[in-house]
Amino acid sequence: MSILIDDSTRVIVQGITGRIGSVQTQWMLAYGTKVVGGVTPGKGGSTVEGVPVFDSVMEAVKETGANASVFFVPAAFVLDAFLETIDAGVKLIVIVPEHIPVRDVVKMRSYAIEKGVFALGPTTPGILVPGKGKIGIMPASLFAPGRVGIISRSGTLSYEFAGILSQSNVGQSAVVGMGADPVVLRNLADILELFEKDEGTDAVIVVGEVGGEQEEKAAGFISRKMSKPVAAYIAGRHSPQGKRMGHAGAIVRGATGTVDGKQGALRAAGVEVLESPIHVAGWAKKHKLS
Amino acid sequence: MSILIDDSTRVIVQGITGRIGSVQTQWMLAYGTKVVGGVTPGKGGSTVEGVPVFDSVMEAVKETGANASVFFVPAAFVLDAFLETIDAGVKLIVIVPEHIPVRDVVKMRSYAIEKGVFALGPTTPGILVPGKGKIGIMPASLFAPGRVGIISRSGTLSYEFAGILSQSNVGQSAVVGMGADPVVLRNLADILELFEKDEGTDAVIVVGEVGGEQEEKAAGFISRKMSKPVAAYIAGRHSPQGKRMGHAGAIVRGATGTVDGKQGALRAAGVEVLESPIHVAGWAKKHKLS
Amino acid sequence: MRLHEYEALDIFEQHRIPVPRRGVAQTVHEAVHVAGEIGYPVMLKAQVLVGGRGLAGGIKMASTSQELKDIAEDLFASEIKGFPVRKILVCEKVEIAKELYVGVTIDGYSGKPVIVVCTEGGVLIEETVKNSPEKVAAIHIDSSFGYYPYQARGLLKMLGLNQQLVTSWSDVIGQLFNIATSYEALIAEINPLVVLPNGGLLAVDAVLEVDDSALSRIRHPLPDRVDRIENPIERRGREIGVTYVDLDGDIGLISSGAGLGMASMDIIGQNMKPANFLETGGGITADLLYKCMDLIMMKPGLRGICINVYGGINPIHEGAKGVVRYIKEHNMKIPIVAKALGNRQEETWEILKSGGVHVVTDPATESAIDRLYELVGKG
Amino acid sequence: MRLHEYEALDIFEQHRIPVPRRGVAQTVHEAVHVAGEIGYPVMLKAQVLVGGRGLAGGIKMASTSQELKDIAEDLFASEIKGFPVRKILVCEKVEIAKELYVGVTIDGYSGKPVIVVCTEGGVLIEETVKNSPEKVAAIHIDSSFGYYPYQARGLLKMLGLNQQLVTSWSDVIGQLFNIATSYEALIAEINPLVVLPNGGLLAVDAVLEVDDSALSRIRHPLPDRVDRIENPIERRGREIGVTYVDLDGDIGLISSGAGLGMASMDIIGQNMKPANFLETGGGITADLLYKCMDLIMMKPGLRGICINVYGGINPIHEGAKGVVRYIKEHNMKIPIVAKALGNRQEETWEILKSGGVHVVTDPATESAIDRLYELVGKG
Repeated sequence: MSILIDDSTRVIVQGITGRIGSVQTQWMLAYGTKVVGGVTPGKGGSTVEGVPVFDSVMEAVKETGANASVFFVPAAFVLDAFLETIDAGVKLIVIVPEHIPVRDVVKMRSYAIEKGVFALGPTTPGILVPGKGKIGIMPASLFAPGRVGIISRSGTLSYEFAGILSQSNVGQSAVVGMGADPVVLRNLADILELFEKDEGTDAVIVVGEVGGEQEEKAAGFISRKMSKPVAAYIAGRHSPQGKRMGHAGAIVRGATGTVDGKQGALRAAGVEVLESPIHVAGWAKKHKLS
Repeated sequence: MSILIDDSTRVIVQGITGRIGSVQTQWMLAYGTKVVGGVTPGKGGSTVEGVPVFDSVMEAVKETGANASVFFVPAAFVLDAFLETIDAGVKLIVIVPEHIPVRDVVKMRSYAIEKGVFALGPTTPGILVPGKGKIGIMPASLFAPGRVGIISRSGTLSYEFAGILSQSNVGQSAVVGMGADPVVLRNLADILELFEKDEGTDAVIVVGEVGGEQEEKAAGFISRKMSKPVAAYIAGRHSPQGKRMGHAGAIVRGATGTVDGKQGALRAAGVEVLESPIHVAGWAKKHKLS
Repeated sequence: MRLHEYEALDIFEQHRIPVPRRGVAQTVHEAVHVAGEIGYPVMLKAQVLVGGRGLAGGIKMASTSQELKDIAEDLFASEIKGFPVRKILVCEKVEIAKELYVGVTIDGYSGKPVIVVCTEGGVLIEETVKNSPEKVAAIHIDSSFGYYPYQARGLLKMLGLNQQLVTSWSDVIGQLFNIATSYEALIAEINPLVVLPNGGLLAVDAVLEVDDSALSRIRHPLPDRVDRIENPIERRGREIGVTYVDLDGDIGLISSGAGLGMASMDIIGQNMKPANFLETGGGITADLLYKCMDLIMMKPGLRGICINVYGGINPIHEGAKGVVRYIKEHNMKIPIVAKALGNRQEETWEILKSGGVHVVTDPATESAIDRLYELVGKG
Repeated sequence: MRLHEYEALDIFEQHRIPVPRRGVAQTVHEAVHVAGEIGYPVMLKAQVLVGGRGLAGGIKMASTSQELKDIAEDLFASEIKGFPVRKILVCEKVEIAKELYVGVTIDGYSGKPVIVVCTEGGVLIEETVKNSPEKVAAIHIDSSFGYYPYQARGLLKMLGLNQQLVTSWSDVIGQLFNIATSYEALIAEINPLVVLPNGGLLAVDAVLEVDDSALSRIRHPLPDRVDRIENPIERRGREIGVTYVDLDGDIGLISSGAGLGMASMDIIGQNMKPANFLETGGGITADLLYKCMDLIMMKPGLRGICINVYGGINPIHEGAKGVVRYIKEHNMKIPIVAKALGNRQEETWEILKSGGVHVVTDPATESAIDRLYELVGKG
């Protein structure tokens, strides 16, 4: 059992011929991921790491039976390629690039949800299911198979938590980066729901950070729908308060967005709040997770 | 039995305080239509012909229980008011004004169809159900109750056909103007379908004209779905051929749009084609309609 | 409103569609000057607002200045399908490896913008479409979600083109779609879109017709809509806000509604010849119909007039006052038959009769035109 | 990038939002001149890119030129929340019948543009929102179908306003939404939107923050993004493409990933004080980390440095080369601790060690920072 990635997952890499795309293809293949094709318009017919490259997503899907995609596409072209990918029938999309205009993300999110596509990012390290495969950029050495799920707004902090757990002999069922942008393609609660339903997951760690209201909204979901234990860490207590940029955001969000506000909401939902990443080892021990 | 208008139909007039809106409200009331309210932003609280005026469609619907609306709104404001009307829950909308930008109509059509709203126009005289009521501008004196349905692309030609039939003692079950614009909110086949299902209608007359492909597409519908006799007249045989404005339209439409093409398609679908409006009297007699 | 080719090419160029080097000439002298700057051979293209110009002799090549002078003189002295040639576009002559077609329009039936492409453009495009449908592809665009480049790429892929052409052509399609949107175009078209020997693309012709109903909100400079109407009566019709089409016959026609007007023309055409088609629209007033009478009387040699109107949205009793005022002020003698039915019809009839108009109360337009035929005789 | 109030007011005015008469002054002399043209009394508003300016003394009224001189001199000599005042906006003082609030932003959770209105604007807006939710209304806009005026009218109707205010306010909302869209704004806001005694509206303040990721495609002239950064190290950080935030402490921090950086700061904050926050993003090269080292060394008095990076998308072995090159070239002596895990970690460790960096291989950031604490002592 696992979430998002299983034996039927067949991945295409968009932007495969770029510097990052080709290196990451190599890492994904090395980890055992079924990378079946790549897309770079104009480079169709070539290969990268032995993987065939196509001019369009439609062709790649038709020729390879791909059902998942990961993006290493320049930010300015992501929106167009994303819509193309959805129209080609791909059902799982990981958007690694950062600096995508937020109004593009708004359109991407709306289209993906309308079409029933599960997409992560932008600015996400992707998904790693230890021992099974990874779609994205997570460095494999830090992860170990097991039964704890990790969801993180920050890419590198997801590695941090996985690394600490692995060293304590606590493996992970899956590690999911939800993306660090102000608007993401799937919200925290959507991913929690996958872990709640997953028979291979016993407990979940939420790695959040100051700003936005993902954690507050997820707290509502956790108290209503989650039966599994949840721990959370919120980064940013010592961050300088962001320069205030107007009121509209604050008015929409109400009093949310602070570390205290998030911790309070999560505690009220029965979540164990960790004050530092290293405390996750003790939490796992207490819950006899391994 | 009748289509579109029945005893439960409660109409609001948008743009009721304008010159045309107020005169037409008077005519509709005189014909027995339940005009329950009007809308003109900024004129809320006043009355026209004894009908209460509201600032917004939402208020009008809430206060009067209206479920239909007719527009006498300046062309530039029609799109906005149309969306407002749909959001307020109105399910039947008649757009009388002409000269609405076609790209506005495209948006209106898409929104109405998405929301399951039946809308007619733009540039339509509306709907008249003899003896029951009328939504729009049709001059009542030319119509008589009966069992023949009329659908017309041209407003005044619908009056012509109804007048000739009424004089021959052939009454109408309903007369529907589908609108004269290149894009209309409902196509000819949608309205044919209503008449086919209507127990009060024995036969249908389609009044078409040169240009577009409404009649050709309707011919397909008629041959597949219509059991009732259909007659058709296509205006424009002696019209000077329109100045050709590029190929894209012709390519999309193929060989359609000419009087001969339309007549041929309709004949192939079993429709009796009338060469002049006056021939409708003989057709009705032949089919023993009255 | 349809723009001239030279106007549309300027707009396409501003939107980064590659277009030929060119210049517009209003005299033979100017044409020689432009050709000198471009270099021979050049193409001379009559700027007339009518389709099928090429097959009608409106497009010629000139290899020398003498040849150019001869052709330009001929063109300026000629009419193309009835349209006088007032301007000639002088263009560079390009090497053609292949001709493509691309057009953006609104599909009336589905009610959506549509992009149409064909791998074989040129003057015989419609034949190609009929005989080789595999060379044509079209895609409808959702008007709220909008156009994205991947849609054009997918469309061209369907035609089995190589990636270089897919890329460059889809760029042109994107620009053309943007133009169509921001100019509220009914049609934006390039035919042919030429593939040059080096693989580059060039829009060798340009069609752009904007939606008259949207003119007031288009945020780009546009030529005056009325100025370009060649026929003076049609121009005057546009000025007073009615649709007027000039025809060859001698029977004047005023109708409310285009459908009724077309049906009236069809019936007149059975044994007489209509001189014109005047459609009032829904804004009849006494003043408007006075002006309509004045307008059709600009046409010399009318033998009779048919007025065919309904009182639905129009206050026909008001219109009748304008007609009668015109008749009396101008002491008109030619027979006028009117069929005017609907709201306030009796009042209307009385007014018309007071001006000597022959009023027909039968609902069939045939009755009115039969009456007119009796009055004007067989001509 | 947030625009200055005076820049945003110019943009609002171009989009037909009513704004006060005003002028920008860089000197006391200019302020006197502008006020003379406007007429006293005037408002003086410090142009600093920070919120809560009013409560911090950045907005003053002047009734005479002498009073204006005194205030302007004070303002130009002051800092508002740490920001020096380089420009003052001099505005007409208007009569206020009522203060409203309107803002357009992107709601992060629903992922949609949202319009927020409040019938009580002003500096205490957030208190109002908390205590009187009935005065606030918001509407989410479908990004593909777009905004239409009826949506604003419906929103304002919900607040029980009279039709005159509904009409004029919804016009302003429409313009503000258009600005937000065409400037790719994260926030576009008017607070207060003043109702004048005659019922007219006036945007007395203007907030506009554009999406940095969209700057290259915004089709309007915009000020330079880097120029306006006051802190020279932060400005340099922007130039080399990293996020740098200057802080008060003495421990340098380079991290890859904002979350990891914040967590590192939190851990450093337990017993030391961070001097800065430098987040490399996903584009690490040897050259970039060389520049990052140079950047944090611009900060005087650093006692130690923590480098905390992961090799996921970043080639950390390349980064390590840049760090070591910087150390050697500058003969650095202060302790540097690095935690560098992930792809090619062993190679990275070797390189870092060759430069004298203390490499921590434990996965917990605590271990690295504990080590740094041992090395730098309690300060």
